[in-house]
Amino acid sequence: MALAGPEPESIASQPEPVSGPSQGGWEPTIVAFLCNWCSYAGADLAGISRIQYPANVRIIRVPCSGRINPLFIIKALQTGADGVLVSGCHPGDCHYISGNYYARRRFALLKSLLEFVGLEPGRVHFAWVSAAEGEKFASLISGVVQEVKALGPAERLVKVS
Amino acid sequence: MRMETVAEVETKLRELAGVLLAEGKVDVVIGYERGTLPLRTTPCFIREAEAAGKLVWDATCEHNLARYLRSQRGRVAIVAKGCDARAITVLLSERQLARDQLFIIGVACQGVVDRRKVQAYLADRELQQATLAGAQVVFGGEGWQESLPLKELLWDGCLTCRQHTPLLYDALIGEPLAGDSEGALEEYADVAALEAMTADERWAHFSSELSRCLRCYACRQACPLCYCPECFVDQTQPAWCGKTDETTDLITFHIVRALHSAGRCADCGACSRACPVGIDLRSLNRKLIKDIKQWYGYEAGLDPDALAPLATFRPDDPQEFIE
Amino acid sequence: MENTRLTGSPAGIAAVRSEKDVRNPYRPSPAVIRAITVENEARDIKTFQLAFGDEAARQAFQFRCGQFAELSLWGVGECPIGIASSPLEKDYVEFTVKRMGLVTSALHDCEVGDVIGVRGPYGNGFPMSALEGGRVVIVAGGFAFTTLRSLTRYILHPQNRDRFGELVVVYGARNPGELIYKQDLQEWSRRDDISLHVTVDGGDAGWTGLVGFVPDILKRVAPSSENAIAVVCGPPVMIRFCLPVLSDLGFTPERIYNSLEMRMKCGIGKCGRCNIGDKYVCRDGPVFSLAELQRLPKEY
Amino acid sequence: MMAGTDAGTARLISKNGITALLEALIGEWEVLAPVQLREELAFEPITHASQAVLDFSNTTRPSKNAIFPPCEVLFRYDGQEVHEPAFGRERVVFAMRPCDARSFLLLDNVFSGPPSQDPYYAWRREHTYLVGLACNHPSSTCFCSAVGGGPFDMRGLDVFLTDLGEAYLAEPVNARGAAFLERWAGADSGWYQEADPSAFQRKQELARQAERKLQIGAVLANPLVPSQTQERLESQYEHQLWEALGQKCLGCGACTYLCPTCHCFDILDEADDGSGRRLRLWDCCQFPLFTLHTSGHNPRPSGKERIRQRIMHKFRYFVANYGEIACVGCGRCVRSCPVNIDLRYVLSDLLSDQGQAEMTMNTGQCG
Repeated sequence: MALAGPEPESIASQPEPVSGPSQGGWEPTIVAFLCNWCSYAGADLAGISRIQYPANVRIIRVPCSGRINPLFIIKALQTGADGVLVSGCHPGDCHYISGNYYARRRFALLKSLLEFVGLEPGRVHFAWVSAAEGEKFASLISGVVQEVKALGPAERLVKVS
Repeated sequence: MRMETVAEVETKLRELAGVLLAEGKVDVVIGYERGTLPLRTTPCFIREAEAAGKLVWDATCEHNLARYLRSQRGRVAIVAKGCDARAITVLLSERQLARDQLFIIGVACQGVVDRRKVQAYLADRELQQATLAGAQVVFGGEGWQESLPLKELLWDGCLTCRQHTPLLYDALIGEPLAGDSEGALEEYADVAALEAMTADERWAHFSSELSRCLRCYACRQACPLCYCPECFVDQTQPAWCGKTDETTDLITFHIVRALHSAGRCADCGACSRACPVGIDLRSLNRKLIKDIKQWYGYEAGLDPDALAPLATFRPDDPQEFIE
Repeated sequence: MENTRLTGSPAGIAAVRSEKDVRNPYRPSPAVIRAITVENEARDIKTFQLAFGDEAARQAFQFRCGQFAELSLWGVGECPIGIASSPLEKDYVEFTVKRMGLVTSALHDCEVGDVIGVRGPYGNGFPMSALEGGRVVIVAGGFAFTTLRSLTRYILHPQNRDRFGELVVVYGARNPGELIYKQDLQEWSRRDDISLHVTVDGGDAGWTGLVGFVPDILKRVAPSSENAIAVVCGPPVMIRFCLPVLSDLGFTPERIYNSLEMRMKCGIGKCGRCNIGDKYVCRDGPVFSLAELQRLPKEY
Repeated sequence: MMAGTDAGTARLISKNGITALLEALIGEWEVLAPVQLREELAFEPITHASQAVLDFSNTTRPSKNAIFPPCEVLFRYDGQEVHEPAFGRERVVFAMRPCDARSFLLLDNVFSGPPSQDPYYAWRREHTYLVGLACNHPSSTCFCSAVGGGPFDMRGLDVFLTDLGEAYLAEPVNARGAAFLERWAGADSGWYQEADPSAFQRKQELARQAERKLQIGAVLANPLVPSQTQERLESQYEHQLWEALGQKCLGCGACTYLCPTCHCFDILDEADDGSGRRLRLWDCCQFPLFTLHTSGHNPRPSGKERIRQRIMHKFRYFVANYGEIACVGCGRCVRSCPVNIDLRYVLSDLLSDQGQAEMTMNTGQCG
């Protein structure tokens, strides 16, 4: 599955998810855009502290949640991501002061419009995870994977070429 | 006080245009002239005072002429309805136009005719001639003639319009008209109706509606706010949006087109009226307009100095959706 | 079964082929990259030497100097490139490509041994019969020397040389590093049956040759227009300044030829985008005489 | 008007006979008929006869789409393994208008002409039967008779139906049409009726009415002669009208994507990892990207050159290349232009003898 944007650097060596044919065995693929200063560090902390979380997530590191262009998220959904997570610093903690504030409005409108058009709620997730919240990051990922798994493979907005 | 007839408004418009051109105040007046089909007008660019007589004004002046402003050189006068003036305000706040090069001829507007409503009413009968007489539309074809109240054929957006009188103008033609009061018609009833549907129903609705899109980009070309030198649709490195007529590509195009007008769209309806296959494109834009008004208390094109909603923020912006 | 919504109803080409054995003009023939030569210091111009996968394709690809082909990379697209090798070099075909857009960049990332697609040859090519028997003046600029190199090599080939009169080549580039086909240039400079003038807009320390813009050098070389034809290819600004020089030397518009650049897709005169007036550059061109161009609208 | 065609015997088919015929056809072939698709009428495959709308002026999209679709797969590939799309079924485009039929004859020049034949177009053209329906009531924006066509013009069709009121007169136009009628409306079909001479008189009467209707208020009074139109336009290249139209035209593709004779296309690839497809998609000369060179130079940089190209192509360049005007007068571009640029008035301005000075009101350029 070729993704737009830079090659995802995986933190811990992540096993290749087994995309089993049957619904039970099927594992969703989640694309996560993590802001470098908080959420990526939070994910790193989860890895270092050996906190287990599902391996379905493909992490793309970005300088700030404000860097995320809605086209990235739509492109991810097009190229077969079953779920997309965007996570940045809590408001007030942004390394660039206001990146996440701008992003918050952009994501609010994007999520609202995507779900208005009919994308199942639960496909696209937004979160704030600080560098110290390794625990929260792991539970966030498990929650997202579970929710997306319940929705089944992505069909809407998927580009079949 | 007797309501000013549309014809009187038209004569005043012609006089003003003639004066502006004769006194060399502007180089061109962008307005409407009679079209070649019933109930149609066509944009016109008048450069000589004597030709000002071509200008017309009535409920068929449906185009948003602000679309032509960015390509004009020199001093320009433009005939602007309430919604057009809001689009001009957005262009000004985005530094696309020089205010001093612009003479805005505001016109009090009771709303424009929706040609699709006329077509639906006529069913398969062919409209051969039509005239607007006061609050009535008189139309006829081969061996038949009927008239209908204009209100029943108005563009939906005009039924809930609160800027019948433009907020921004250098001269106003016609008495100011009160905007429709807040309660006249629950302003976002159409959006609420779609929101009430389930995700599957909405996906089915938008898939079938947008799958008819020809990709002719009339919606993009008719919109005064769509002026990117290279549209995201035309980019190939990376190719953000496929070029086929598959539903995924069509929905992707219209989602991103709507996103790019978030906080800027004045809901003038020019995109939907330009669509040759009559797709209801406004619902995507109106959903964003409703959200932005609800969450950020902002409406586009009312205040040229206000920052666009996506160009600013408040620490207490709503964030229930964030985990 | 094909997704009918997408294609209306899918075209059964397999059937057509068997019925009328209609060769699909859109289908590229596979060709392997045998060699890649970097032509300039900026390393954004490379010559690809291709050998066709199967013999039939190689036989079918009979071309004339001045023709072009569509180079195809599955998953990326196609682009029209002039054929740089001479028609007499039978076992390979050469294309010189500058890294500019989507397909050319992908091509530049290819290595020797990769397989790409070639479709063609297309276009009318140079008017060989008109060139024969007289003086040939070749004026080239920048990297638009590809098809003219094919012509020069073809004329210099022992089998052809005596069928042509004096051969004058004026070729220039912005600086010595940008001169392409350096090997050819050296070979030709050692021959006495070609009057070669290589110039650069701006020389550098190691440069001993001519310095000056191509139009000025052309004026200085002043090839006689008597029973001569000029073929000019290069950036529009160079052509604009060369034409008056040529006409001052007595070259009439009928005897000045130009190979045009145009955006193309199909290469076979159907997709409608490469027209100048009623002429399609891919089918009726890309080589036009100045007289023809003067009769066409100025839309190129 | 000929009484019966020499291709075979005409026949009458009753109104419910047509429904029965359609039901039979649907069983084996893909039947494309005018279908109400939300806001528009378009040719779509039908699953039963009731979906077909047979009383209409014209569809929004031309029947060209059935033979030259907006998007088609040229090749699919997986690594270096390439294959062409699979086989399709026999098809019939039912109840198409004579103007759409003529567009196929014009498109044949491009797709079947030299230097090479387009196999995708050729297959569909060969495996698609064209059943036309006479235009008893041409609309006021139609001008087919001004560009060499007519509301009862049978050229380009296989079978020609005329709605006589209580039944359809079905005339085979060529051998293929005769075979089609024998097979699907044969003597034993149960909906075959003898076509008596009064049926042909009724048809001629309807034809005269339709032609008269086209003449009333026609903008282009006398039909355009291709060679004269081409020659006239050769001197109109710098006409000031282009400046005015280029300024008003939005530069969208509504007119081209609804035009039965527009044939420009783009070829591009879509791939995911090593596999993907090469597509042919419609393209539009009104878009800047159409002629944009990779170097950034654009031979047609603004709306003026592009709208001039569209009209010069159809009424001058196509005539120079193929001897015919590439317009069938269906009026779709007139009806669909968002800013009401009316081709009929543009043509009458360009071709009128007053030359450049006179400007009628439609063009917007004044003085």
